[in-house]
Amino acid sequence: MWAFIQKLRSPKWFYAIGGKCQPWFWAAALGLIALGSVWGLAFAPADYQQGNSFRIIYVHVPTAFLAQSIFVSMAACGLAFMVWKIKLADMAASVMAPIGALMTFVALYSGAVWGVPTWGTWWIWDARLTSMLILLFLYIGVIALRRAFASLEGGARAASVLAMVGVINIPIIKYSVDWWYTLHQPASFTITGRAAMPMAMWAPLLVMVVGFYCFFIALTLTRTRSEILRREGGKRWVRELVEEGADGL
Amino acid sequence: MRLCLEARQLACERDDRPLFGQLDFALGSGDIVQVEGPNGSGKTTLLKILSGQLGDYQGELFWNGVSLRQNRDHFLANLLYLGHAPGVKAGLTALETLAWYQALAGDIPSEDTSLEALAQWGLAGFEDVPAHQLSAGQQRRIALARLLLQPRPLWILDEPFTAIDRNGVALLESLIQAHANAGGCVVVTTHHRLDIARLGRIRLGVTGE
Amino acid sequence: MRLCLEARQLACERDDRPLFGQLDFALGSGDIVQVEGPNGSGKTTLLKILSGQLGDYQGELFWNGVSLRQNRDHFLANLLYLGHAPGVKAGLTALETLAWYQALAGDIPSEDTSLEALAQWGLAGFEDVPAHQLSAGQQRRIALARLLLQPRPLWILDEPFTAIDRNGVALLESLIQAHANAGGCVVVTTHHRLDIARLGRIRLGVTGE
Amino acid sequence: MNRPNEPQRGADAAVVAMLKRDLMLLLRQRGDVINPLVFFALVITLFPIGISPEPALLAVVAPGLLWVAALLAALLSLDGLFRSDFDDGSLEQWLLAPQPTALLCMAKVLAHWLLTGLPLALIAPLLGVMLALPAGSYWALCVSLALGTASLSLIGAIGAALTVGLARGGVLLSLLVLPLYIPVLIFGSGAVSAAVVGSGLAAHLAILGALLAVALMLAPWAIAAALRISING
Amino acid sequence: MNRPNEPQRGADAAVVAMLKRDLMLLLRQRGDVINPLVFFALVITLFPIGISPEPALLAVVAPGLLWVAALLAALLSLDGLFRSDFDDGSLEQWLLAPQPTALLCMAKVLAHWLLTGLPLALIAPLLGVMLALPAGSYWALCVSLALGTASLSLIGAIGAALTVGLARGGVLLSLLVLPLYIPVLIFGSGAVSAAVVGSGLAAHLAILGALLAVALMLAPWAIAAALRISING
Ligand code: HEM
Ligand SMILES: Nc1ncnc2c1ncn2[C@@H]1O[C@H](COP(=O)(O)OP(=O)(O)OP(=O)(O)O)[C@@H](O)[C@H]1O
Ligand SMILES: Nc1ncnc2c1ncn2[C@@H]1O[C@H](COP(=O)(O)OP(=O)(O)OP(=O)(O)O)[C@@H](O)[C@H]1O
Ligand SMILES: [Mg+2]
Ligand SMILES: [Mg+2]
Repeated sequence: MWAFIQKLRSPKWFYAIGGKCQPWFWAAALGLIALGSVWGLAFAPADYQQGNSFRIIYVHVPTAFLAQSIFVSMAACGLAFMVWKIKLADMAASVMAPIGALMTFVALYSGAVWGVPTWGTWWIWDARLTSMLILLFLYIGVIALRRAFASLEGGARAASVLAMVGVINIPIIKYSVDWWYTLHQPASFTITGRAAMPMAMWAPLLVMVVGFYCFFIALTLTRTRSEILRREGGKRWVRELVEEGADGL
Repeated sequence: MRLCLEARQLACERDDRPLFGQLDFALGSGDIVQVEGPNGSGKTTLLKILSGQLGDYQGELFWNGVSLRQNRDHFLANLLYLGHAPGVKAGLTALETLAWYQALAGDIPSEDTSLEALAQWGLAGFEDVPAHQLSAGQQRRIALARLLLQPRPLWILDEPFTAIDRNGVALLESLIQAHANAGGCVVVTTHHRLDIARLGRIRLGVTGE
Repeated sequence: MRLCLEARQLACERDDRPLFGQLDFALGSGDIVQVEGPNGSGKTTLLKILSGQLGDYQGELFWNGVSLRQNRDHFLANLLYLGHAPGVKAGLTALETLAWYQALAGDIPSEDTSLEALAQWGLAGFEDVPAHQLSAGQQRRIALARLLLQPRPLWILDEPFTAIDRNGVALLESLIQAHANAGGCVVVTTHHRLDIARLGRIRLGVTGE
Repeated sequence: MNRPNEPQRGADAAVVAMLKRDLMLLLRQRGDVINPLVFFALVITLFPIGISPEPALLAVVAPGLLWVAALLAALLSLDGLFRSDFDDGSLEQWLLAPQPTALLCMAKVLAHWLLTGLPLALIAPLLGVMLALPAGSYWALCVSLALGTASLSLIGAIGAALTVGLARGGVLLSLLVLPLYIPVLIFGSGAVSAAVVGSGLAAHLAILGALLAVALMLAPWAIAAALRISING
Repeated sequence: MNRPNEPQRGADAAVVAMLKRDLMLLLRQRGDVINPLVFFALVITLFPIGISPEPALLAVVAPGLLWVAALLAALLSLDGLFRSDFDDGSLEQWLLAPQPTALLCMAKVLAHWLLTGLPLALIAPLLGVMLALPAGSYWALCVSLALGTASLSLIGAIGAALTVGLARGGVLLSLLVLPLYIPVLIFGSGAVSAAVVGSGLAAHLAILGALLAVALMLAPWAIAAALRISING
């Protein structure tokens, strides 16, 4: 375990390993997403109540899952950065934040679009929607805070602290929002309360979810690697790498 | 046991520009060291590192043989740092400011010694004036009065002569000298030519931009 | 017509404490005047009054024979004032700051002359760095570069040597001298001993509290 | 250099330079532009959470909530308008420039409005949707906010100028400025409510325009005077 | 002076001195204490103007409005919590004091709450009367605000510490802190609504207490860490 953490300290090691893994994740992501989309959009049966609009689920649910997972991984990276001073963790966190914000936004947007045919409105103050909106604000806060610092190091630490504080609050927010919703209004329509989906609808969804996770990992790997090059631009191994690349061409 | 602040292979860069590198020195009882260098050569940066405020440096710092990162509390109990900003609250009077600093250090505030210190710095009659009604130099003198009040062996002073008139400069120089003679240790930056015997020097940015 | 800033029976008190009184002087082309006095004697206050920023004084000020209160626009077009704060925006680069100051003065900003002025002040290579990434002295050097860019006859400088290293001090002294030789007029406060020929002096606070 | 300079003309160049500088500074710290918008959105989120998520109730209070939230967002962003210039000494420099201070103040207020008030007006409809604001009033919301925030910036700048020298001006600023904001709020939210009901919109907008004209005429002088007082303190 | 000092004890004296100093500074500029209250009152006044003066409607939205307004007032007063110490260099001095930083931060937060949160809780009933809040819920309003604002001060101080070194931290602070305020808002306004209906008040207050306990445990460390980061930046 400790040896692994020590290894993580070296961006060079990660750069090499990440380079090896990344094509596999990209391939898996593109393959699964392509498969899931075709399956879900063309072959899965239409919903007996909602017709074809339910197919939004194949974007909505994976992005909604990712939106939450990414925040947790970002906070974990922040912890690793603050406790073990692993610069790499912060580089990963810094590239994850915009991805997470994007996923949150897509989940919100797809949900809102879906709301028009199903609920007849773009937005209601449902518990889950509200906590998702707050998650988006948390993401924006982390990104804005990092940008507001002039120095890289300061921004990194501040963003880590905020991510960690935020992740403690996410369960509290979720719990309190649920409580609030049940108090204020009887649940006339909820997302959770539906009967289990038929297998034919569920299987492509699973494929999509796994595909999106692969996509997230692949994108994080790629962007972290370019972040490494950007931040370590002055280091010898990077310059050697660049020269090698030039030789190779 | 002598007190000792030691730097080994200290190096720092900001925004990819190396400021200084391979600094090795050891400061002990009786040393006075002036950090010299042109504007932007990294004097303030070095002092912030030495006082444990800035963490992103390479190399190691030791306080009495133990790494500074592990020994922070011991180190801080021995340090008096005065930075570019005087640390004087606009809304407080000189006496209140000093009392607060004493309490912060864990000492029992004593009004008599504060009054004495202020008088020595030429602030007799201004003890109960809120600091925002004082001139730039008077505010800095309140901060400098701490040197007389808080017996800490290690002084780190960043341009302490700023805005101080000639009497003040002479007084501060004599205080620094006396502190070193009593076994203390002083690190100071200034563009003044110091009138002090046995002055060590750390030169920064001689090759510089 | 010579330019001329004249004070008659100038007096000022703050919080019922008289700072100075019965000041009479006239400054004209070629004069360099150092305002001297210990901390808190009213140097900054006097400079703010002379530059038309502080209105509560007794006595009269005249610019070319006309009372300053009636002649403010003419006066301001001839004045370059540098105060305790450098007037350099943390978010702007040195070049942008200077361009803004030129536009503000009604001149056409010219990048070449700005670059030259910055180079003379040792900021070559730092022209496009936001000021908050510069050291205290470098920020003040940006402000001082205005002396080379904006041809105003009357300079009022409040402790311009703060945070400036020795080369910078020598440069500034030579600039002040050259300005006076060219027919300008300089009022300056500092605790430095100025290395300048034909220096006039205004002493404040000699009788003290 | 033996002849004194005459007062320069070139006021237009100075005003343009000031506008450019402020826009540049605001855009460079992108946060300064985005933050008021996010604050607006957040405050709008607080209300359903604090009050009740029922769309029917929200629709009734929506025009007022939107206007109050926009007003607060505009107000908070005002605190920094002159403060950063004051802190680093730029303010005393541009007050000493041989240019009409009122014009320079106008340039600063314009920059502020362009990057605060206008964006607020543009995203307000989105938040209107979330508060179940009845369709058909979105246009009125935009226009009334655009006109209204211009007056708010002008009036608020007076307060910002008066408090610039004081530590913790923030809350004091609100105190000075909020009472003056009330007429704008009345006619602004009135315009949106009128659009919901479908009547009298033009009259409200006309009054907002008139308020803006008055503010444009008087505020710059007041701002300039307030700044002089502040640096004298 | 040849023997190095040992780390001092005396942390309690330092904490008391810090508390005393902050209370003194706040009370000396009396504005700092009164301003949040006036802001609270003004915002509460804006709503009837912006929304509708009908008491029936106001009574429904009153618990939410009161809580949102108190929350904003507490938030705005936070910006100055560490900023003035940062600007004049006191902050770097007390971070270098040989005392546990977290404890000193607690003292500052306590002073802030005593002169902001507590007075807000005390005058809230008065404004409740103006919003036609049903009788019988005033007690709940006071207690929930007193408990809630303590959490708000603690959480908000983290944001204030993170933004203290940044120009124009004000609006960024709101952005960071408002999402974290939402649980407190829900249970706070929930408590008042529950008191209006006459049920479940105790549960709400218990949860507010639990939130406060969590904040008390975690926030001081986060604040101290954030301050270290800010002066390093
Ligand atoms: C802006 C509006 C919406 C937002 C923010 C939103 C948010 C979410 C979130 C966060 C999840 C993941 C839940 C989890 O982690 O377990 C989710 C799942 C889901 N959403 Fe939405 N949603 C929205 C609108 C809708 C609409 C209109 C529908 C369709 C009627 C819908 C149907 C679903 C379904 C079927 C799931 C998966 C069920 C589950 O795993 O529990 N959502 N949504
Ligand atoms: N804002 C103020 N309000 C009231 N009194 C003030 C104010 N500023 C300064 N004073 C008083 O005026 C006196 C002169 O202050 P001034 O700043 O002019 O001194 P100075 O000669 O420039 O000193 P230094 O050398 O320290 O810069 C001081 O003794 C101070 O007490
Ligand atoms: N916050 C910062 N971010 C990035 N770079 C900085 C920062 N502060 C200073 N620097 C850079 O570090 C260098 C050294 O700055 P420092 O303040 O240590 O200089 P100094 O020797 O104290 O100069 P002075 O004599 O002007 O006070 C400067 O060249 C500056 O460009
Ligand atoms: Mg320095
Ligand atoms: Mg002075």
